[in-house]
Amino acid sequence: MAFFLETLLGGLMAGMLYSLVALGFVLIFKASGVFNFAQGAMVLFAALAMARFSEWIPQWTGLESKVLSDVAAFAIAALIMFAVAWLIERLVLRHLVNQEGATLLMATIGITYFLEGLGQSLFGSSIYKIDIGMPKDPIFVLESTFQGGVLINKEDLYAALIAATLVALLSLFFQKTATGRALRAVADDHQAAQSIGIALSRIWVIVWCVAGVVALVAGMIWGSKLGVQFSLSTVALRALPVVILGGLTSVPGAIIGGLIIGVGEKLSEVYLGPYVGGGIEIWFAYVLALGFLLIRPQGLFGEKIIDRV
Amino acid sequence: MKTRQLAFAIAALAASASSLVHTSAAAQAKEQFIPVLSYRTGPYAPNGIPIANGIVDYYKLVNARGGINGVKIAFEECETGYDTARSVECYERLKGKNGGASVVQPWSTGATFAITEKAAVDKIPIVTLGYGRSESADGTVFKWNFPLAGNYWVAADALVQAIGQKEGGLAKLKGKKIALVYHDSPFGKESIPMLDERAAQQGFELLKLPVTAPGVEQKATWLQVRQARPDYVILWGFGVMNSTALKEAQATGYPREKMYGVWWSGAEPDVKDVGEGAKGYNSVTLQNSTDYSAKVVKEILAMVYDKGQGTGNREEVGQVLYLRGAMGSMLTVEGIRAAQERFGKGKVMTGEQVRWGLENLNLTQAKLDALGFAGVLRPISTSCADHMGAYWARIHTWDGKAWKFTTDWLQADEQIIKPMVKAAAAKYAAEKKLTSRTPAECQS
Amino acid sequence: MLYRENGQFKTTYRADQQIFPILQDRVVVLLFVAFAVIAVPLFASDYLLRAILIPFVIISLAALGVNILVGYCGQISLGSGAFMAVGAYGAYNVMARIPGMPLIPALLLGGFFAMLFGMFFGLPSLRVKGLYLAVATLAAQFFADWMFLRIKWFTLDNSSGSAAVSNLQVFGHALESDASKYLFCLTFLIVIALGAKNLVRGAIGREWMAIRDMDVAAAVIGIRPMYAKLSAFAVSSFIIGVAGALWGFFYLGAWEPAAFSVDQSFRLLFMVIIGGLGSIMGSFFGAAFIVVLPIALNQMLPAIASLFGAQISTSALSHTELMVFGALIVWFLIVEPHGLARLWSIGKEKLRRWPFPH
Amino acid sequence: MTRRIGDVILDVQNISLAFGGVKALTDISFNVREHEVRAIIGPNGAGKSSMLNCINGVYQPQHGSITFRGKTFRHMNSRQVAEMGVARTFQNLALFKGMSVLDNLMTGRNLKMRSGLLMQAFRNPFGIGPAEREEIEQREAVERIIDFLEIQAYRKTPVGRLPYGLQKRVDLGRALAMEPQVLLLDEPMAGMNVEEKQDMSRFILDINDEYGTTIVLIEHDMSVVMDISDRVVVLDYGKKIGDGTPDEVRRNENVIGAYLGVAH
Repeated sequence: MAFFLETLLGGLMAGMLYSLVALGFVLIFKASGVFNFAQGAMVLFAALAMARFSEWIPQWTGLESKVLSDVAAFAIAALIMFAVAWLIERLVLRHLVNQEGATLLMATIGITYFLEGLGQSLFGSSIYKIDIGMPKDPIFVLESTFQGGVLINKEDLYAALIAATLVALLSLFFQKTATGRALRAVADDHQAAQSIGIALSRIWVIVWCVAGVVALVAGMIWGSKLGVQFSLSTVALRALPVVILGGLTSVPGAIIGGLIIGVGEKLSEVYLGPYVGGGIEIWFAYVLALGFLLIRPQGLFGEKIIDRV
Repeated sequence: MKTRQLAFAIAALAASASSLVHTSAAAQAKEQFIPVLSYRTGPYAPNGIPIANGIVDYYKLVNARGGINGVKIAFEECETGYDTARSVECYERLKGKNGGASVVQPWSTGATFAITEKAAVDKIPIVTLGYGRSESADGTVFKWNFPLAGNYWVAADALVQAIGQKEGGLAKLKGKKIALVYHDSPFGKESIPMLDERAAQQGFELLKLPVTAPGVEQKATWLQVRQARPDYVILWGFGVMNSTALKEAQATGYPREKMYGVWWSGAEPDVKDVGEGAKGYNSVTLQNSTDYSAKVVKEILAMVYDKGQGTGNREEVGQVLYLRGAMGSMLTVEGIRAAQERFGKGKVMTGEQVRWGLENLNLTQAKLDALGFAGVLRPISTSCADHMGAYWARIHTWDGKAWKFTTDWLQADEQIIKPMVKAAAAKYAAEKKLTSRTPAECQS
Repeated sequence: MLYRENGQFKTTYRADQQIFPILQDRVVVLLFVAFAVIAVPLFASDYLLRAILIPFVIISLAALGVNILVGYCGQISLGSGAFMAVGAYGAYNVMARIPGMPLIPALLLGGFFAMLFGMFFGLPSLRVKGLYLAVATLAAQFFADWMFLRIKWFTLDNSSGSAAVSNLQVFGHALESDASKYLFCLTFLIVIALGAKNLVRGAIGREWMAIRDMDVAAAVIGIRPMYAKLSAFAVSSFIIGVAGALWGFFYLGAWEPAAFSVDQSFRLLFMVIIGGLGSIMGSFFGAAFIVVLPIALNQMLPAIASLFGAQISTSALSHTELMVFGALIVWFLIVEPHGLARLWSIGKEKLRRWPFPH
Repeated sequence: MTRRIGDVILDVQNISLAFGGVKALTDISFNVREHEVRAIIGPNGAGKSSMLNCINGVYQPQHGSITFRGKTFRHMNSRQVAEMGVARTFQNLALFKGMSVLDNLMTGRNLKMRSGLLMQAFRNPFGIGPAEREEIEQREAVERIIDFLEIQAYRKTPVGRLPYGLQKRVDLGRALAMEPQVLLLDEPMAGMNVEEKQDMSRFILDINDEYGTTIVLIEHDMSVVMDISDRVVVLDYGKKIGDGTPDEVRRNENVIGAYLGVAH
């Protein structure tokens, strides 16, 4: 029982982190209809930037305080991501308006290669450290009820909290601000949005910037978990089932989906794995998502498609 | 249009390729060409960079020392990104250059599998330090493969012995539970037969937990570890998987002192960003650990870096993987030297001749001292039947800042490994319809 | 001037619906095939054959398969790597288990297994569409990766779980020289490409395209989406499977599941989109682009750098390679979203009208 | 030749269709007689296209049934409908954009093609083997339609490049290629200029005369409807508000109300 709880909690927290990456996909798809495969590369790029600058800033400025240099590094990384977003809109999306999804998808994969190359040549391809002082050691709860207690991974707990706050902030941003409303308008109908004088290109830049920040936060958290290195870009593959399960266009979908996938894959690995030799969680996550799709082809929260002829 | 485009593409490539061949034909006769397959980018770059630096720096050192009896080493790097197909392309590209490659190190298990099939045809020996096909230690079947200084099974056996020592004798392992957390790939699975064998003999329980490559998400695995509460964990990972495993272990409160890694999980990049968190974590070594004071390191710094020809950054010279790379170069160079002693000093050796050299390698302590490798590795001597040449390993432990040896030399049990190698090699030979070489043929 | 079709009147429908209705096309294509079959093996260098042409031929075959599914039937798939793997391991098992199994049937059987696998993972396409399907097909990819690592039976219970083949021969003649290997693969490519061309210009091809362009209308005129989609999955994964078997047998020689990883799937999808969706030719262009370009870049960049007197390090080189490659992809998509094949046909049009601009 | 109206061929009984809460059709019943030209009219969103989609099996109505040639169905299945000889054109062109005019029409013949996958894969250019022969037979049939619709010049053009009017024709051609007994036309003249409309109505009448094809027609343009149709159904807000000959319908209050927007 205690172990089941641990697995459950572990799954939930892992799921929260997946949602964080998934969120990037959803935001961009919602606003620009682009399935942004570069999300993984963006996570890597942002993390690299932050890791390196938090190293460099003390060297350059002789700044003592760890916190300050981290904050500064975060800010710089964010600015870099803004620049990236702006360039992508300028150099790529602008020239590919109303192309088929597949073409846009490919473009983003092109961007992926570019970012991976650029990131490694600017910041190096060794392994780097982001230390935002996340506690590493576990805590035990309910020791009274269960012998040995229920282990909670503190780092993941904090990570999940950060993720949750970010999501909350984003939904506020979407619901309350004018830009947010514009974004939703664009998401609903490009033409209509344009017709009431919303500049698509501007909106896209904003969305990519937001996605950039999301990538940065994801990169920061995953980076401090795994260490910043090339493999970070592969977390995107873990987040994909989340995206389709939740529905490409739904922010809450990304969250709920993340939790479902997280819990699902952990439970499957722990309880089914041993019978088939283990290592099943990644494909199980996809099969799980597929299962949901067979019931709701547009994902849990995606809009229903009605064929009109 | 299509025909043109393709014709152009092909013509262009043919031209470039052929031109390369020509220049190489004209290349200086007194140069021994050695291709360097490296992975300085991609998921495993953190490990690949120091290795590549070590390899290249040592060749530079050899040339600075005046080459092998005057024969300078010409080398060219080719980036594989640890991708098998790319490695094969690099191999094909370089094998014909500069008068032909005389020896190759794939530095990737996947690539070793693929190149093993080709090198035999091209008559180019393959040197694999602590990776590749374990059974290729049997030189009678694997004429062209040289897993020098130890294969996976040596590592696995040494690990079991080390754990046994800690428990106070292998006998004490009876009834213990050991979890194997391994990289889900041929590399990771190579460990299993040996450990199964030992588990059967020593009567401990072996719990196998695969981690899907690259291994960025291991929560489930470590939950299982926490549930099973094994007495020891053997970590058989590579790249990001190692640091992630250590962090998960920390997060689930599994004592690092009870974790033992293979020699691909026991270098600076694997623990660097875990830092204090990895304190007490042990790993078997491919003989060498970090050694900034080794004579060879000093020489490299003096004769290469001080001349501004260093490949990497100075402070990494002497670290685990760097030294492993240098060791690889050293062994190949010594193979060539041995060949020269037979086929003519100061001559450029062909692949076949180098193969003979590698097969009749005899690195005495004296030679090692002279080369500056005293304390880095033990004497190695290979033979026709034994292409590995050494069954020795040590355990080193991360003290939060650096790797320190914590055991003396452990000798892997030849009585166990040799038969396993023989059997596996025989199986391979049968699949391939190869006939293993008789002692008579060995002399040639 | 040379490229005109005036004076070539079609008197029968048969003449009108042949693969290359225009005489010049027929001639050029035949010449090119002749060049590939006769001249190349004679003159191509060892490196060119082994490291460029053989992979190019095999991968274009795979791309062809992907194009049937993605380009003609409009079902985006990211499971191609898995289909290749099934083909490779399938053929490997058949070869190893059945004594005296001839090579060609073994390869075809590999394709057959891939076909079954593909059809099974094609079933969701009946309900799931577009990008959702694309991601869903990744399930096939990861499942295959896992299956070939975990189920020892597929790798004849050897400890490492890798597969290796050697001394291949057809009709008693050993395929050892690179030229013979190249010709063998090329023959497969030509035969299958012809078959594929026939399919896409025939009834079934029209069904696929109908489903792709407007599935509701297609259903209304009596096309069964189930049959069309699954047949597309079947044909495509068969071809991909054969390609996978060739890749394992003739390029790698020995391989592990990682050789057919998800990257391979992406690369294949790339090829058909860069090359041109719904175009057999496009598959070849795409394969050339993805297979040859990185290698070419990798070899040319140092030369270019040295022009400016710069000495470029290995890592810098491969980073630049990545960047240039990525940039080129984006650039091509911007210049011609419909792929290189479209550029080619535009070129042909221009040539036809030459010397008039329009 | 004088058209003789036969007996009921298609009978729609109490069809109700809803998407979630939205009621698209409520309890619609009407019938179609052989050889007649039957029109369905009504303001936008009256549910005309939804009606056809039910007959085609694109939508599955929640209630009601459809009887075709004496066989009664709860749900129609597109394939069956097509096999029974019901063809259909679409309101906003549902052509296969990526394909040439010829191929679009050829898809209309697919039901008639029998040769299997392998046969097609290894069909050879010398006309030996069934696949090639079949292709040529069907091609001949299609060419007749091409002549009938006067689009010879555009055979090989991708339909995407054709002007709207011609695309409508190709859409009609694709339906004709199925040699249907009942032809459902969804606003065949929407967005056409006068000449095009005249051409189109001519085609429709010719089809009706020459092949004796029963025609069910959705149209906005009253004049056209009144001219060419024998009987008219009027839908409004998914309900049937009128049914009868053009003149009857013209005199029906509800209809006038619906069209002049009188509240009801």
